[in-house]
Amino acid sequence: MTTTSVSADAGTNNGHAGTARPDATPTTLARALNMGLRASMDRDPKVLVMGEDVGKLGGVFRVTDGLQKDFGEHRVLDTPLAESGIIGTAVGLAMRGYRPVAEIQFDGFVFPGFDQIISQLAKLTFRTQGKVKMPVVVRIPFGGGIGAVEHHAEAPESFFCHIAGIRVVSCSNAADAYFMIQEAISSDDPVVFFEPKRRYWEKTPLDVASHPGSTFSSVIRRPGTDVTVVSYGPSMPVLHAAADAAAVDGRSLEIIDLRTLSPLDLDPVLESVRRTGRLVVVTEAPRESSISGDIAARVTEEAFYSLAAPVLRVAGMDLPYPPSKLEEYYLPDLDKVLDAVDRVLAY
Amino acid sequence: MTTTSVSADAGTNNGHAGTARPDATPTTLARALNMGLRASMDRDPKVLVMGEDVGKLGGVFRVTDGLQKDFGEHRVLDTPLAESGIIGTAVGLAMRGYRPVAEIQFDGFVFPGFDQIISQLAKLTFRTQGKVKMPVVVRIPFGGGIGAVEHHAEAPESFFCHIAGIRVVSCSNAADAYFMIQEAISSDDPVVFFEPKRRYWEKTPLDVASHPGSTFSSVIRRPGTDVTVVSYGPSMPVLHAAADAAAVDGRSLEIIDLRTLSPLDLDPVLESVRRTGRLVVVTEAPRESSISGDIAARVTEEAFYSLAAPVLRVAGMDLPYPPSKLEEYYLPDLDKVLDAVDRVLAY
Amino acid sequence: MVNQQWIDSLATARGVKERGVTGAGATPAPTSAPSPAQVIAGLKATSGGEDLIQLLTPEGEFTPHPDYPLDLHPDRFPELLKGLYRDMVLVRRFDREGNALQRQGQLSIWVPLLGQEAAQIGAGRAMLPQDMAFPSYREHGVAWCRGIDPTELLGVFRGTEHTGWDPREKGFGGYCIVIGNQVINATGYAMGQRLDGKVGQGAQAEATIAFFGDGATSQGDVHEAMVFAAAYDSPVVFYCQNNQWAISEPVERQSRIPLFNRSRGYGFPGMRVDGNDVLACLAVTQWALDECRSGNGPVLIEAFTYRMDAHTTSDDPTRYRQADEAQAWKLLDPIERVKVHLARTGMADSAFFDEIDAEADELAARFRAHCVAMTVPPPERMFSHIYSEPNHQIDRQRAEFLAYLDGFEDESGDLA
Amino acid sequence: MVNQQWIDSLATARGVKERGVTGAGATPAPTSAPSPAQVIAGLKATSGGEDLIQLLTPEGEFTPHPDYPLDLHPDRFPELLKGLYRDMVLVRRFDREGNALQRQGQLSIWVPLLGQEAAQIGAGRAMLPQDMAFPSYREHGVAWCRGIDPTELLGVFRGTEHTGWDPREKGFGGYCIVIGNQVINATGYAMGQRLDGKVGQGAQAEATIAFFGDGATSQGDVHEAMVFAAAYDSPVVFYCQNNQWAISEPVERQSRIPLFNRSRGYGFPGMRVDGNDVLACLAVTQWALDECRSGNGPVLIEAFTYRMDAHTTSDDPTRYRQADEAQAWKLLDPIERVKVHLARTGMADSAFFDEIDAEADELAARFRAHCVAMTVPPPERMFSHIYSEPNHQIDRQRAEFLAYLDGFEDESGDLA
Ligand SMILES: Cc1ncc(C[n+]2csc(CCOP(=O)(O)OP(=O)(O)O)c2C)c(N)n1
Ligand SMILES: Cc1ncc(C[n+]2csc(CCOP(=O)(O)OP(=O)(O)O)c2C)c(N)n1
Ligand SMILES: [Mg+2]
Ligand SMILES: [Mg+2]
Repeated sequence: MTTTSVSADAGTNNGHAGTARPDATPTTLARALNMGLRASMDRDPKVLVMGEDVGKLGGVFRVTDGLQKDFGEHRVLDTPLAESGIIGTAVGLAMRGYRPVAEIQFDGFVFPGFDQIISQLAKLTFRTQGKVKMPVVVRIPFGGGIGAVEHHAEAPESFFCHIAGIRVVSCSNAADAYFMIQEAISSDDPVVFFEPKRRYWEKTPLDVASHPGSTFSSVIRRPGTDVTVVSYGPSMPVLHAAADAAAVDGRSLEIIDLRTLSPLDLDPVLESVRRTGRLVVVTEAPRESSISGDIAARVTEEAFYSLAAPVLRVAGMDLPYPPSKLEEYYLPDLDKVLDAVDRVLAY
Repeated sequence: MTTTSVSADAGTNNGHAGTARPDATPTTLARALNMGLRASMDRDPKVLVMGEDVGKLGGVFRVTDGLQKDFGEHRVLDTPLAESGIIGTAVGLAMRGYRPVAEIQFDGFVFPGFDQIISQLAKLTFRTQGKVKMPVVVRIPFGGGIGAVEHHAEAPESFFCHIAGIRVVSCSNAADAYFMIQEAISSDDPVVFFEPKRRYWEKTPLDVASHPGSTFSSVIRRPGTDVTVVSYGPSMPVLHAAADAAAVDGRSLEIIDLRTLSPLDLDPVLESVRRTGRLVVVTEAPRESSISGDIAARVTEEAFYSLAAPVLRVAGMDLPYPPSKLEEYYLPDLDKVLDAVDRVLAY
Repeated sequence: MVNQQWIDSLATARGVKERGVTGAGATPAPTSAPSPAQVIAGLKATSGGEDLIQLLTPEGEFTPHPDYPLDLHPDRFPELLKGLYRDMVLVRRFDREGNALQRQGQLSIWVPLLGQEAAQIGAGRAMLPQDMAFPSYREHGVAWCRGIDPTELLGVFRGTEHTGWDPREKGFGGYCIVIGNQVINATGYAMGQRLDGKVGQGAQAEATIAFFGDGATSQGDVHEAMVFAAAYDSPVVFYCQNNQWAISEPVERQSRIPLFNRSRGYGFPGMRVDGNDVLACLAVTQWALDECRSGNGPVLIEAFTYRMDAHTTSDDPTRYRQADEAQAWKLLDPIERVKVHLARTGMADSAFFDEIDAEADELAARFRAHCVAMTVPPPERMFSHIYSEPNHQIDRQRAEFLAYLDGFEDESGDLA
Repeated sequence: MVNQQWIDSLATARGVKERGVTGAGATPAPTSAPSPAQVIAGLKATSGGEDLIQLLTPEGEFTPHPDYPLDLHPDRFPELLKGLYRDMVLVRRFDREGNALQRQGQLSIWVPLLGQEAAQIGAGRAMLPQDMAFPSYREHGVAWCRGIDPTELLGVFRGTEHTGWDPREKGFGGYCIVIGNQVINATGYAMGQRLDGKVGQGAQAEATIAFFGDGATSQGDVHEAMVFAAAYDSPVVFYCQNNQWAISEPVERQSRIPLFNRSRGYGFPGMRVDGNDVLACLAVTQWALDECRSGNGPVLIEAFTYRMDAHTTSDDPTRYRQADEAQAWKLLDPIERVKVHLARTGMADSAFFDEIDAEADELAARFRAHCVAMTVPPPERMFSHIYSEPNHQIDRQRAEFLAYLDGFEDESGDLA
């Protein structure tokens, strides 16, 4: 089950398909995040970066490379090895007026900090009726496909989409990475920021002067007429490859990148589904009680008469993430998306 | 917004509506759980009960009352105040051959133990390809409507339904409580066992000699023809009240109690929806990325042509649980269910 | 195959067991652990042992402590003690009123602090205005010291709101129900104080104090709070009110040695103070906050006290402890010893005591009146301040909900 | 408003700072903490200080320890030491082979134990067959002692499986990746040993040993493991391999005092052993396991050692530590000192050393051959043993998946 080589994500800054802007430079997603963190730290002395190995090492994926050297150990903190401690102290720092950007080293290691996220980070603003704000960003490298050992390749975003009081977002190209991390940091809401680690080294165009306005909205990456296909972060290149392959068979797929997973910006999806009548939702997260089920249920409820077929899902199976030599069987890929397109068109 | 008084859940042991069996005794749900725990401990010396205040005090809801007196401090353990420690030591005890029944005192306090549940309890059997079994039950009193302070009235079951490797069940009457807790304890799978705390003191018939076979399946509590209404645990009385009220308007609701939330037993639901063409899912859990969305998405996918209307959901709003004086506005009640029935019939 | 050795070991108050082993950390010789028989009889360790720091004995005799001075001019001592007496009497009075209001259905629940007045007032009065406190749910006495009117505590127990004050304005966090959570948040706040340059010698120097119980010491969050505070020399006092019980579990269930020793595992000072001696609590907490303010944080204080009443109004202590235990602790009452000292030394006459009692009754009456008059907030309060930024999903669900409610007014409800 | 005081404090190796304060737990006077300059220069604390328990010096001189005897007849000492030498050489050899296999793309990752052979073989050989070990992911040396063939370790690093052995059969748990998780599971297992009556004087008495690193000591799970073990007197040895680093963070980041002191906060013994001295690790671990077996558990052992290689093959230590640090620790090599002692005392001749090296090469060759020949498991392995009971959802998703795969064979795939 080899995946055909996928083209770089053809998305551009403002979400309009088409050629890259003249002064956009091909930039890796990791580099774009580093530039975005740096821009936020330059702008606001209250912005801190904290986590395991984020300072001297520059992070296990080098996303925070050079920040401690430039901003000092008092703003880029290598923390003791304890995720509840990292999130819990970030909450306290935020109460003091700081804007901490906490890093969870890999998706599977967010769970020791889950209690502080759901019981304090997500609830303090409501608990105090707005007197306490939680401008905290929790960065989590997530998703599979990197041949790693257990707990290093999971997609836990559905858990956080079920928690009221926090925003959940995911970037899928360098431009979004650069602008979304800054928007997350400047937001007074707590934001869980999912980074598709498999794509950290993919280059896509970034024009730092493009000022795209809010990047937390859904965006049509590629217009189409027959089937609407929706995803975010890690799976976006798969969708573009599927659209290319489908075009060869004369089928036009409309590709939408959600960017925000909670609160979902469903209007562009509904508008598209009302045109195409068919929707496929693609995520790496397991199927059961997940964000993919929520999208299917809400689109069906709000666009029932437009649907020519049920919303189909290409999602992880309801299994613990498999050993890495089998992960390509588990992950959504080109063939699975094309198969779903076939089936949704068969109704 | 006062809720009309709800009749006791008319469910009986074998899931067939109808009068109580001759030798069935009206029993509170809490008492039935106590009797079920006792029966399991009598049968198997490896069964332990552990948690905060479960021993000498008999549990804050008295569900474990008298067990320490009868079985000793070595089988009913009052533990230090640490949920990761409770679940983590239960995992170790299970590796040693014991069958621990761990109590989480209130739903909001499961999250410090969330990491041990998702990273160890749910994955050890797959990790060791079956060489290690995890016959652990995690009991969680859940749901609202008891006028309590924060973190004491939440419905966190969707989180656990998203975790592969554990079963998630919920009892809604004394008979199910008695038999399901024993089935959970004797199962070699880890089971998260949700108890509707608002209904601990409601009496329903219990016949300990009825041997109902597996209680982990969905069950039709009340046959009907117009609309299928599905729920579990805390909301079941609301559904029965709605069915009674709807009958007055000449509308016949089919009431289904899921009992198992993961893996979902959807066949009875699909069979029913293929007859009625309309489905309403009722849960206290927030709507976003939840079990209610998953049920709606799967039923739509598998019974698309039978649906005369989209699956509608009566769920908690996507808010932190409100202060108790406002909880009745938040919780699914008779009026909300009847309103959903109206709307699903309006398509 | 019953394991008798285990059963015996559980039933006894191991507190401290002679280990007869070498190596650092071998459990120190038992100081004041009650005998197994005593524990079974419910007579808990009423004496704090040699390590107990005490200035005012249960009988009202005062001796200053060489290491923990009360930093004030001796002439102002009577005024200080009378003030502390007033604090404790008034706090106990509205706490009793809270219990009564719950019994009469005016509150869903009340969390009594009976017996812990000295531990809370002592620590509360040790704080400077710029300091920050992180409470659990029982710290009504500390709230009092931070200028939070008792009526502001009612909402959380009546079920109308979660926090009735502005934490930064009062220097007192909202009540925290999840055991241990607030302790790691306190360390983070203290890290922020240091980052702001507020640790050092200046008059503006700040410190933080986290309040938690004996049961909370078992939580991972309290451990990680101490690890981070030691790693960053954070100006935070970990103030553990060991009231001997975590609902139905005795402190021996959480630790085999006195809790103040916990700091020895992290390398910062820890001391046990007589939690029923308001002067000792004041002096030791002042010292600890000053240590933190000057950069020598963190510090652990174990206030050795007793939970005289039930865990909450929904608890029944007769199921797990002996009445004679409470009797023994009554002899160590935190208010009684101050009254005896004030009367014996002539610092205060009966008129003073009567005046305080009258003021207490007035406070209780105002507290009650406010409670019974409290209204239920409007239902859309459920949607307020979930986020700090505009949120289309919240707006939509609010609109749908209000439309649904309107439906009941004109009987044509429509829940989108 | 830059906080210079804070910046200085972070950059220095506070290790232990003179506190000049009263009260129990005041940080003990610094014993062997490296000077700030030393740390900045990357020269870590290469000496374990006075508390270090050592039997065999880096130069190969052996002196028995009064408190920690090697319970064997002196005549059998040469055989013991030669066996330990062989263990360490073979383990180091296949560990080096693992590194090489990763470099050649045969493994996704390898986690080297270079430098920690003595800490692992000493503890591994101290265990009795009936004891149980809970490893993290670096304990290849302990696995060796528990009869797990090195090839059984390959699956987890090649990505073909998560655990290649039966934990109960080998008395060695599966590798645990989430830092700290296995330590609380170990306490639970030890509680079960006591419940089974296996704690006491009999020959069948059992104990458990949990392996974790210096970074892990900051996790809440390790704290709660110690709280529960102290509460239930559980027969568990907490064996911390302080190899000075948690990926790029020095141990000073986790604790300001030597880690063995952590047990003083819970009331059980803790000691620091020279983690590069296989005899000291054997003697101290034997003593600790016996203490636990007889009912005096738990015990904390800090094996003071050094991670000679990178954290894993995906790590680059040159970004965070000085090369001269590794040079300093080379002088304390765990294998070299045994070789010197065996040679100087005439217990072993060059033939013996050559024989061991040959055996090591054979092992490495078998290890390599097994690895390169390893096949990818069939895809439906993803569905196997998710649950122990029949599961209709798993069966259905397996059937759908296999049907989907078949579709590719006859090009008419149908994913239900
Ligand atoms: C994480 C968590 N687990 C359980 C509870 C339920 N609970 C509330 S108070 C309490 C006992 C707390 O005892 P202690 O820490 O000694 O404080 P005290 O109430 O005695 O002041 C428990 C178990 C909780 N609030 N949070
Ligand atoms: C909960 C969790 N957080 C983070 C990680 C990532 N991680 C893997 S190893 C490691 C450092 C562990 O250091 P230490 O405990 O000293 O063990 P060592 O690797 O040095 O043997 C980290 C941060 C993890 N595996 N688990
Ligand atoms: Mg207490
Ligand atoms: Mg280490």
